[in-house]
Amino acid sequence: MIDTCDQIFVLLQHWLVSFLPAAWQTAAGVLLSVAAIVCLFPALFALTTVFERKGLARIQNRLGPNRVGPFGFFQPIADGIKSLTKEDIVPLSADAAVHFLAPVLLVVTVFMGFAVLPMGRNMVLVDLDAGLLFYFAMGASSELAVFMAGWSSRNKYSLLGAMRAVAQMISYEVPLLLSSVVVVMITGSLSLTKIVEAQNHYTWGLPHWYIFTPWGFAGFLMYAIATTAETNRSPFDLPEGESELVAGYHTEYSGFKFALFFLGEYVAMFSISGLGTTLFLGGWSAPFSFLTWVPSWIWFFSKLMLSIFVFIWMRGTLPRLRQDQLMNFAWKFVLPMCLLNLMVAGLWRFMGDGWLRWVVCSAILLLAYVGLGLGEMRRQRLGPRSYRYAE
Amino acid sequence: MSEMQSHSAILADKPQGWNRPAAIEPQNEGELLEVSMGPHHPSTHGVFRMDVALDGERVIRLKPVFGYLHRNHEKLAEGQSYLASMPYTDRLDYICPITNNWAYALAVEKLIGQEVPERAEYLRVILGELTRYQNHASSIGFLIQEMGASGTPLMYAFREREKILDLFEELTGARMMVNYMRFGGCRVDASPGWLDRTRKVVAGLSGFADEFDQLLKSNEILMARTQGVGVLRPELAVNAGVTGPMLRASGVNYDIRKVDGYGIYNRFNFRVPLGDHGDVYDRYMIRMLEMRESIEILNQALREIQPGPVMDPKAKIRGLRPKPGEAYGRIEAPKGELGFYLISDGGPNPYRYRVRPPSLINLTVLEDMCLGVNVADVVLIFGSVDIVLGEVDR
Amino acid sequence: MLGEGIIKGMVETAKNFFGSYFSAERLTTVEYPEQRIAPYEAARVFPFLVFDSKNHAGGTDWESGLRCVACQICEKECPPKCIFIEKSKDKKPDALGRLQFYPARFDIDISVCMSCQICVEVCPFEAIKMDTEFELSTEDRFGGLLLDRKQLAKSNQYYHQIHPAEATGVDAKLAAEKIKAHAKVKITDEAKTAAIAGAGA
Amino acid sequence: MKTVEEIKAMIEAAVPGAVVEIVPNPSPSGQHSLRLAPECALAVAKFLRDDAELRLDFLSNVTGVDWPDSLEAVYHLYSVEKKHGPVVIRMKTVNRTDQVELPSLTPIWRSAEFQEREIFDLYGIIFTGHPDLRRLLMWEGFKDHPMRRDYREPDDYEYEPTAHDDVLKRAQAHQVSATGQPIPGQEGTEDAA
Repeated sequence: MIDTCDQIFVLLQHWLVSFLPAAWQTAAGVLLSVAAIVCLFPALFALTTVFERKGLARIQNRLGPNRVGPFGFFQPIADGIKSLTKEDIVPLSADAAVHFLAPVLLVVTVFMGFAVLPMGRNMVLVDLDAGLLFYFAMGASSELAVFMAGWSSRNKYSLLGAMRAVAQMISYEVPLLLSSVVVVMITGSLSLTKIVEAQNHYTWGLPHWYIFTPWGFAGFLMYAIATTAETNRSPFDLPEGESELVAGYHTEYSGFKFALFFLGEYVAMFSISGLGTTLFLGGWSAPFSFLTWVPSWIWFFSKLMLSIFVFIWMRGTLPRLRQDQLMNFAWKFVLPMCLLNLMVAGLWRFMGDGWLRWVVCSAILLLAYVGLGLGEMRRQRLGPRSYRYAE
Repeated sequence: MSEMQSHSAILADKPQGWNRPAAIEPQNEGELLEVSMGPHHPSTHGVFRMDVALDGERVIRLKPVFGYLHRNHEKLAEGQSYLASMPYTDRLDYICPITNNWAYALAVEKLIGQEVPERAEYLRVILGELTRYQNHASSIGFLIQEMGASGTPLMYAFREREKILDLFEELTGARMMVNYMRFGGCRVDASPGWLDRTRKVVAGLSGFADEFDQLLKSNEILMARTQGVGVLRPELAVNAGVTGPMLRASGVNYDIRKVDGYGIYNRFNFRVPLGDHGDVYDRYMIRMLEMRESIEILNQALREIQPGPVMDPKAKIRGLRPKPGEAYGRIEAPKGELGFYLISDGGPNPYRYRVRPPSLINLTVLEDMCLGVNVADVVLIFGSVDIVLGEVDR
Repeated sequence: MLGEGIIKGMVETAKNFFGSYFSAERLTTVEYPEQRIAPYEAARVFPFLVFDSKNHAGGTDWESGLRCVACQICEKECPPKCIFIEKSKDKKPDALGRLQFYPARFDIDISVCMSCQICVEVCPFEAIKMDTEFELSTEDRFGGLLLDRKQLAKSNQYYHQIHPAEATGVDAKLAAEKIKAHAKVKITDEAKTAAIAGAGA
Repeated sequence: MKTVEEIKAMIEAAVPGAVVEIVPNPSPSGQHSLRLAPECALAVAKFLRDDAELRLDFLSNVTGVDWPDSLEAVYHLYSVEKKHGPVVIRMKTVNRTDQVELPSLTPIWRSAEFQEREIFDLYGIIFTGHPDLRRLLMWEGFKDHPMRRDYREPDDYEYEPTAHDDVLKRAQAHQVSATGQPIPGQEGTEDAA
């Protein structure tokens, strides 16, 4: 019974496909999975927009959307209808073809990433041996879409936003990769299924997730920072920083194209959170050994939503950085930390079991964090101040 | 004070044009990117426009353009009686109408030599300091909003402002357009119940300031964004007529509440916080600290207020005809020195009615502060000036 | 330093997030059309003209009960000049029985009115007061927001309803004036009758 | 704080050839002012700012005034360092039509920059020596100076239903000349009733 629940989607797919001739079954199976992903994530996106708006509202002591449907949960339907019926404006001087292609390209590349994500036990569309590589290749091409959007709009704000976006995304691509490499080093595989399998063990009922190791924790933090930048979320939402650039690279988009950008951004957030879950949070594995009876896909999606919640929480709290600070942060803080983390991961590998490697690895990382952080703050002369008073 | 004296000494032998913005050379080849920020830009606080020339994202030239909200307030006032201008002053700086009322009432009282009863002075101080508190809170909120914090501090500030506006509404009948002060007092008296409710609100204000500090004060991103950004030197600040928290953030000890001691401010015990760097962070912190000083003043005023009349019975409301002459009255409004200059020719309408708008004059140094910075900092520096377009354009 | 400021901020927002579910202090929103707050007594929106129905047999006869005597002070003092008054040619007895002019036309353009209450302050006859009704939006920008004297006339009872304390004070003041006026009228009446009697004799 | 007479004496001692006249202010405020001859104004202003005793380093307010025979600029000076003030100085143009130049005090006090631009815009005083004398509030290409007392409002303002008397007549005339149509709802029917 537990197994059936766990594998319900896999079984369902097999059952549906079994109606077809054997020669078509593989193709049909893939199509079915694709259809599932293409339906599921936009639905999740719709749900997330409500949650985000309500969550942000609560953080800000407001009520949030509560007019459409019960508790406002039909709000995305209204929003969807609105964006579908709105006029699609293309600026006169814009490059119409590129202007049209940009949102399409964004959405396509973003969805491609899901192909290699294991969303549950045996639930992966294509179990590539180099899944991680494929994922990053796809993720990197979304930058092209953003730049196409900004360039083709022929708007100064769009152009500035696009340039910011490209600079930012390329810069953070490096720490993103480097922070993931530690996982590959330890696991010895680029296959995401194997990475999850490697974490799916328990000692005293506690899981062997990589986040619970010094290098994994540091790697996860770096990964989280890099993903926030990569998905243009606050506090790294400079490409669309509305206070200075109106709406950044999608200033000139309206109607459904704008909705596509919005969709692409959120789906990218899901997919990159899913990857983070897979790499550091044990993918679909349960947090305690006695909870392994809960279907694996539930764990995957709960972890996904939890990271989305953290994204929303950060958005509700933090102001954004400036472009040069963002770059400085990437190259002078995150990148050195990632490189150090690579060495620490190697050290961890060769020090063998025992408490010593915990102490040594944690100490190195902590010292480097404090040293780099304080050094950077001091270099930029930042810090709390005291004030004098005149009577 | 040592800093001030030194700056005055420097001032005497400054070269010609030292107080003009220094020209910036572009670092890159090719054309500059000319951007017209505003008048419908999300962070220009209304209809303000800046003609910006960018070299990459660096600001090479910045020219403010005004007048999109110009309604010739001064001309309107010259065409109607002294009393009829009072409600229009609400609409200058619509975040703090009370202080606008006060400045105008003060100028007319100077012009006609009118005395104000003590209770009215206390009420003016109470309302004025509440106004200062809510103005500073929401201006910090707007500043952080421009830094991209999705409005969270702004909503907290507005939550608190709501309580203060409720008090205003209960007393004056309107939340923002209060039209409360008259020449020689205040329009209506505050009931004991109102004072009790005010005491209750004031008791909660410092908790809110703590919350704000907790949320923002030590935030690394905020520090990185604001420290060292938009530095205003004290000698330029004084020379350019910058007033209010912005001047004090540059380290100049000049608070009209202390200097003029208008109303009954010299009865209260409060301090004037001063910044040492003159950057955006200092402006933000000075506002925070002034909010705490406002709470001090409020506590004292609410303790000491005595019953009595709120209007001088001899004061004339309608048909005021001051003797020919002129008067300049100024107060420390939350945004800076708000002054009214009135010339009377003996008629029922002022011959000349001039508003000295702190928002406009504080913007004089906008270009100086913005040249050479990143375009993202322009909105930040602009936000830290704390302006209201209703007052800039009048 | 080193991220604890960020964590502090995150804790603060989390506090507010959960606090908004439990504390009315934090969640101050009033969901307007369903929930309403009673207006404060001092609240002011747009002016209306008070009529005394008590003094007239009809009770709903707003026209003869209007306290306004078309003196046009409010028209002159109104800062945005949104009041337009036409004085009547003839005179009618007012609440005190004295013959007075009345407004043949009294228009307030509430699209121009800025709710400043100056007309109320300058009125020597307590004839114009501030309403608390604020849901006045119409589809007709020109006609719908130009209120004539029929739309503006509200009874003294209504005034008592919306501003009880203020209205009581006004009533007391008017009553005092009335007594004074009656005394005067009596004197003049006596003088008149005496004069008539004298003439008759 | 020194009286205007003392300040006048100080100026005359320090700036040779300075023409200073005291303008008494009969109102209870007692803020008497000094009228400077435009030729010497810049030198006097520099003296007022830099003099060790006066140190009027803060120019608070600049006002334009339209008198029947001339235009005037009034400057309110304070001292941030000595915390005294105001000292009011004023300058008059020769007439209101063609000789409307005054020296700009912006080189001395930067705070005059926008205020003098505003006066140039609204009154038409030309401040010679101003670094950037453009209109401030009205748009470029606008003719006339709206704060002058003889300024006549254009008729093409937004129509308001309560317009009456000559304002209504002008609005109606403008509406007819511009569109050929009378103003809706104000064709005179209501007036008749």
